[in-house]
Amino acid sequence: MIIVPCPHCGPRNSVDLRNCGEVVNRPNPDTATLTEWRTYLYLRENAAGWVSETWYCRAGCRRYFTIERNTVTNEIRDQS
Amino acid sequence: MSSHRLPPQPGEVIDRSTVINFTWNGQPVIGLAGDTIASALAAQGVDVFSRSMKYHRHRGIMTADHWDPNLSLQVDDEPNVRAGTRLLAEGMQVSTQNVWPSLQHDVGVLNKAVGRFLSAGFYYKTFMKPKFLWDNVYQSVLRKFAPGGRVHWKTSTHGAYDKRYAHPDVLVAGGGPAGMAAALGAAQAGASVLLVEMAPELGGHLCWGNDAERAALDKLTTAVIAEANIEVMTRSTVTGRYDHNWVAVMQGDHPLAPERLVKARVGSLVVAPGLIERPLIFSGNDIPGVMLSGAARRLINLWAVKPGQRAVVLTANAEGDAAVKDLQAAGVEVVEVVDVRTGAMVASAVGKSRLQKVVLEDGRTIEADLLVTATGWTAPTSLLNMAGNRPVYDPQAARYFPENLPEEILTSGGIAGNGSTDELIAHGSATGVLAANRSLRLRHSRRAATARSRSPEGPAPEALTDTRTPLRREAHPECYRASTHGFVDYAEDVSSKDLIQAAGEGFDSIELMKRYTTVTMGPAQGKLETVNAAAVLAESRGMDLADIGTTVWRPPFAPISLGALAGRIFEPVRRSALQDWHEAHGATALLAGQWVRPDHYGDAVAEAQNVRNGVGIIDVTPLGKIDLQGPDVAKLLELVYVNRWESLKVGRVRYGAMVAEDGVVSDDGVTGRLSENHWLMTTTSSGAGAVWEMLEDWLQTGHPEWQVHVTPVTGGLTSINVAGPHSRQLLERLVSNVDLSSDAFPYFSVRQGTVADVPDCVIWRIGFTGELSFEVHVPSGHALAVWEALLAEGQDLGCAPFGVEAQRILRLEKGHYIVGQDTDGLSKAPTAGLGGLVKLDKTDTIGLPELRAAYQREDLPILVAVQPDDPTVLPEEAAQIVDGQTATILGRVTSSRHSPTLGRSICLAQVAPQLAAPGTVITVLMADGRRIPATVQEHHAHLDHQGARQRV
Amino acid sequence: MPQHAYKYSAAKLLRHGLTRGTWPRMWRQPEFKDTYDVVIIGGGLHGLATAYYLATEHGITNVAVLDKGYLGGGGSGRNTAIVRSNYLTPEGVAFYDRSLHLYNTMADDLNLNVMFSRRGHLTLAHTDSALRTMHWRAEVNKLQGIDSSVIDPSDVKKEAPSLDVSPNTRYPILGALFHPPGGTVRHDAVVWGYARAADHHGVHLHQQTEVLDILCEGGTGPEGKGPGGKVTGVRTSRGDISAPIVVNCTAGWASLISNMAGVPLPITTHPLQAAVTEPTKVFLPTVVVSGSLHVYVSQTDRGELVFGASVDPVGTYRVNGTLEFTEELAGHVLELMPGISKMRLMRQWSGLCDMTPDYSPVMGFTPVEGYLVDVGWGTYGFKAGPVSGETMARTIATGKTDEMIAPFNLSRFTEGDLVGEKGAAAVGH
Amino acid sequence: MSDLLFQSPLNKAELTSPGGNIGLTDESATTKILVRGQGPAVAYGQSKLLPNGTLICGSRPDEWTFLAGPGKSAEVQAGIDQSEATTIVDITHGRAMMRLFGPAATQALAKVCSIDLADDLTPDGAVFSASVAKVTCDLVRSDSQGIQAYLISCERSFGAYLISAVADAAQEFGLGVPAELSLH
Repeated sequence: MIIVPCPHCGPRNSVDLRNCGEVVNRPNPDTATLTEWRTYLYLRENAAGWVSETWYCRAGCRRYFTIERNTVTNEIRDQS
Repeated sequence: MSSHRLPPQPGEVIDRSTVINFTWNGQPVIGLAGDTIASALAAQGVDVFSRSMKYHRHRGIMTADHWDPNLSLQVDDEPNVRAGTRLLAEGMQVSTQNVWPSLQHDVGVLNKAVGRFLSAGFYYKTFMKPKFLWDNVYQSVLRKFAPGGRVHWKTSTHGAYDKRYAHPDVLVAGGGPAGMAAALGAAQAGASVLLVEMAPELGGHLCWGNDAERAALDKLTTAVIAEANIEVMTRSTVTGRYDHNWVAVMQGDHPLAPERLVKARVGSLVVAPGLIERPLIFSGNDIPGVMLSGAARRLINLWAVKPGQRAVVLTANAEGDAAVKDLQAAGVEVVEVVDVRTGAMVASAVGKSRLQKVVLEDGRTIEADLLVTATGWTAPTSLLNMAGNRPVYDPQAARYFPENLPEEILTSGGIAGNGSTDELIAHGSATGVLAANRSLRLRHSRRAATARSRSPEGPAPEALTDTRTPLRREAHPECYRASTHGFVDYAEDVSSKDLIQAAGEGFDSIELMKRYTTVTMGPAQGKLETVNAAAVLAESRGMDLADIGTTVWRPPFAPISLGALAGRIFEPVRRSALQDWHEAHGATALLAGQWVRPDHYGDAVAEAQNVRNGVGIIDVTPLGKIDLQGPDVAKLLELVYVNRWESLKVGRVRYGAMVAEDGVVSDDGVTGRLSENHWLMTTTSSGAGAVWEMLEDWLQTGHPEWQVHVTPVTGGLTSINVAGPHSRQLLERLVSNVDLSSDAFPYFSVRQGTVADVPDCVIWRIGFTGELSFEVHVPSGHALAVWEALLAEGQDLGCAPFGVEAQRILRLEKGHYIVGQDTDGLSKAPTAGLGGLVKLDKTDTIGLPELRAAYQREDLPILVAVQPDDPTVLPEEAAQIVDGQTATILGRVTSSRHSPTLGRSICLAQVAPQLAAPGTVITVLMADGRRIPATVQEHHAHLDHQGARQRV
Repeated sequence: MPQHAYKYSAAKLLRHGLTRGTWPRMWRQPEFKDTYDVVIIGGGLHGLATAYYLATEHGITNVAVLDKGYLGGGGSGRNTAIVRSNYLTPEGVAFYDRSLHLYNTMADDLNLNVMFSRRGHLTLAHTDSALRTMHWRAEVNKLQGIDSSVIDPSDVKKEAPSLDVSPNTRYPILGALFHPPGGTVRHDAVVWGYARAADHHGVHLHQQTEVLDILCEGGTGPEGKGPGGKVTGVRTSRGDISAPIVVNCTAGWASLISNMAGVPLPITTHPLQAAVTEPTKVFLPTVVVSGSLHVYVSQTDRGELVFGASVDPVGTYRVNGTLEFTEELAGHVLELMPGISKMRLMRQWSGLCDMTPDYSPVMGFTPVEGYLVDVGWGTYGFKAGPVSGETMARTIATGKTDEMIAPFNLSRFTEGDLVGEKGAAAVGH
Repeated sequence: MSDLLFQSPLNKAELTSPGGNIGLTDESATTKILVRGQGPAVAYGQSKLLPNGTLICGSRPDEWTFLAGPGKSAEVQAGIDQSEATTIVDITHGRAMMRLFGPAATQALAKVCSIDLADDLTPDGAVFSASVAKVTCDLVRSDSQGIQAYLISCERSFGAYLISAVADAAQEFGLGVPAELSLH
């Protein structure tokens, strides 16, 4: 079980958090084309290496935050 | 059986005053307290402990420790017990596993006769024709030869095990001299330490050493016990090291649980497991009486067992030399010392159930019943492998060494190099100090970052540099194979010849070779075999061993029981404040997600009829309830629901449906406005948690400028639906400060009031059942009082509880769909019939582009009400709707019940759009194969589609 | 089987045993050429099967299969070797049924015993809604002629006596979908069988050959990659290869390879973990799956229980495995079979799965001409290996998307027509 | 309201061990007031005991929980400084609460909670949330006269399960657990 550095709680065991996947930008829903929207919905970089991703501190402070994790080594660094 | 027990030995661990009775293959035998199963049997003269997997060869003691491939025995109802380490206990029934009908007369030995045909991977090359023989005969024959013991699956110890978490600054894996010294060094430097040793006692090889070594051990043991900062676990194994130094320990010495899994977040991990002695490959290297020097020395020194009468010792190192002395002291006649360092070598061993003679490379043949080999070491680098480290082979020392370890892992003892006892202790101690320094620095930074902690006083300790004097790499001859071929993997019956054949067939990388020959795939997982296998591969390819690589050692380091991994049975369930009452009044429990609910109280149909004709009450507490407060709640609702919310007046309620960003229907419920800035949202039971998290996500990351506070209140408000024509009459008797009349409290309204003297209740006029109904949300600490008051006051009105099944009947009569049952993972808004609700002119709502796209499509399935033309036929839920007599699927029945009110079967179904028009006759394929006609209805509601009953 | 092929048989085994002769190599170590008609990236089951069918069914033999490691070192050798065809959608059922048929005759077709064991497959239902989904699957299956039905707890007990079917457990077994044709296959043997047969038909198998880039021209992206362009070859750790057709069969690494062609995929990579116990005498005759408990289990002929689970929730390229997986697995499997509490877990491992949003693969042509994908196989790639090879080969050879794989085209994600296998997966409690 | 019986999800359980090594009592009737937005000067993770016995817990960033004796909801709410940005929710009925105390309390909790409970990381007064036996809980280390104690609260409906799970963990240290609270 990896340690996720919650910016509010401090280091936490990942069992207390939920991984929400790589950060994606949501297009303006009123003006986005379907292609743009579905790119947002489905296509992912899925990089092997450093990835910006969102976590939710489910059993802790209940805050969403972003960190960078290396998907090959599981190393984590703060984005701040 | 004669006794092979020696007179008292100075370091023996047995208690000669305590005799233990047990049975061996049904025969009563005795051992002593402190004996392992294997040592007790060896003391009784047992030579043959098992038969090998494929060729059913006789097998005896090889290593006398956990990794001994020949000592897996059945003990009572437990298969594959390691007799080399399991302590003997009174009454144990011990037996061999891989024999039939008996250890002496095993018919599997026939395989030996045909052994030359059973080469590596032979089964891939035959049994293909005729096919029916493979399907029916060959396969079952192969299965008969499965090794291993018998599972007594009618008895269980599930739940008897235990777990705990630990957070030691330093965890030391291995309690030999280096490990003990590391623990002491770390503890004295201020670290909390967990010291884990696999054997019953601390000390490692000092336990079976000479007087000086035992004296050093006594000193170390005294110091370790005296150190308050060290927790010691013996008979325990570090089974795995996972990312971020998350370490699993299987604790075997706990007084209560048979095994306990300790999950430790470790600052610094010190790996000091010593070395595993490696067998030599030669013909006959598996005959009982051929054993490794460590086995012979432990048998003599720990358990006072004489391992043989006439011995040949093959030695390439000091351990072998020490074995010669131990054997001589124990009265074993050492007839020949074959010293590899002088160029001598054993060629082969001869014997069947016991060694008879040893053939040397110089051509001599020597009669002996014991051949002790000391030909090298395997570094147990599993924990390092798990940390991503690949140890490097050093041909001078003939073993692998760790290199370039990450900061949080250190090594000491044999895995790091050789040394005298004093040198090992010095290295261990310095390693402990370094480990403590690193972990205390880490602890300092963690403390500083942790919200709940006491802020650290002062700066973190200065980082120490690694100034340890490295342990020597003692030169050792590279001996892997003699001139003959022999077994590489004893448990799998794989020989060096098999490996060479496999390499020749193209399986010439270590991973492919492993998969093809199954070498290293047995219970020791390569602890004895990996290096020899790599050496044979290197030999066959003419390569250096250093270039071959080894297979990656995966967790667990030693096998761990499923019971221990499972631990206690923690399966959370949720109960409403009324669930005790339901169970006391005959309710049949229904498990719905985590909730326990009343399915019915005996007769669901009668319960439903009572609602239609009188009044019933149901506990609907699992309904998700979310308190929303703040000036911007309406904006949030506009975003998360497909419909409009800004205009909802105080005291009114609206139905809302949610879709996800891909347009698929995700949840629904009613939400009421209690005051200008205070709203109460309801969700499906299973969706409550996800909706809450989704709301938080939007508020925190999407619209941090909105002022809304979200509080889930599901369990705090016990929800009681009072339904039926008499519901108003009943509630009027109990509600003191709310006017319940239709004019004052119209359908789809919400009020706060006092019910049965309980203040702060929320009363909703809504209905899932299609009847006049009120849903009362009661602060849960007072819920039982309200529930009982309803029943008492409603006695004359026939008020009775109803369960989930009755509610299912009632809602289906009314045509209310259930998200997740009548919709599925692809159902978009048009399928659910949300057309009138969805507002596509918003500038933002979740899934907006997909909602707009969905309403452009004409091919989406549509949810419709369906009635079989024969009212007595009840389609199964999930029955398929087909195109006439063909196999083409045009939809499916999603809900189906017999309606007591209408006296006929009623359904909801998803159908292809061309079948959705009212009056369309569709074909439903029943589970029994009948195809029955059914007619699509005009409205979802089978009953009262105008809602007259609920609007009175 | 061509002339030069060496055929295995019981007689050969006997002769080798008597003469102690050596067996020939299963596949050659071919020369590394700079031009092939088709380059297949990924020497796992899908890549090898595609090569085999290209050679045997379509006579396209100037084919290279490239693998950065050894053959079958990815998911092909790490899965739990279960095969079945009782899927939820008609297109899924037809596809996997063909695959099951190919498995059934594979030993003979490939002249290698892949040990197909048709032992029956039970999918347990612990809730009303799960039971409803089982009925749904059974009805769809029956319409497609698949042997599949819902059976009650007493019949479940007959198929797998070690299951606890008593009603008062936390996860009571209310019934099961029973699929007699399902079973297990020796996964490595399937890889070797296809590799050996493809090699015999002239395909070049290049191990330890890593693809560093896909070479394109004419595309809208940088270096001529991306939509509108076409493939010209690949750059590898052993040199460039020019080829008009490049096929991506790299499972967990599919995104990384596809990004080289400028074709992003709707894929995230997640580890799927598995574990095996020490062997015991065989007591579990069928494959048992519980969706709600995220566990599946079968017992090998050697007596080991092989366990699998659902993919890890956190995406990663790391295959270390987690302790939590073994804890949850053990807890759940003991809820089903409390009597095996003393069995010991011997080894855990994981493989990388290329998960798609609709639990269905991505197959066929892409916006880059000559660049095809056979990816997105998630946790079910092994079952589909043979039919994927057959249909991909047909698609490559004819230049037309094979009808069977049409629903799995990449374009469905831009057109919003996802495949319905997710329907079952997403049905609530 | 005071004459209304408060029905606890934990049935007023009061479990002890013979040697006083560990104890577990029902505290569900405790008044629990959730304050959001703007609140007192108590940092997240910390707590403050007021002279009147009310314990203010910094439960989350911008979120506080006031804990006071049973039936004190109105009193506590009256004492809270409110601004327009403040939200107050009485969660007394929504949370089950128990107190685990005694010299072995930390050891017992460490069997079911993965948080590091060492004195420097989780000192007296520490406020945190974490999974306890697979249920998300709010915890306060609230020692009494130098004896370790933890207030553990969870969603009310999980209460009956949670007290069984915590009692089960404490059994090893001598806690007497009646049959109706046994985990298995």
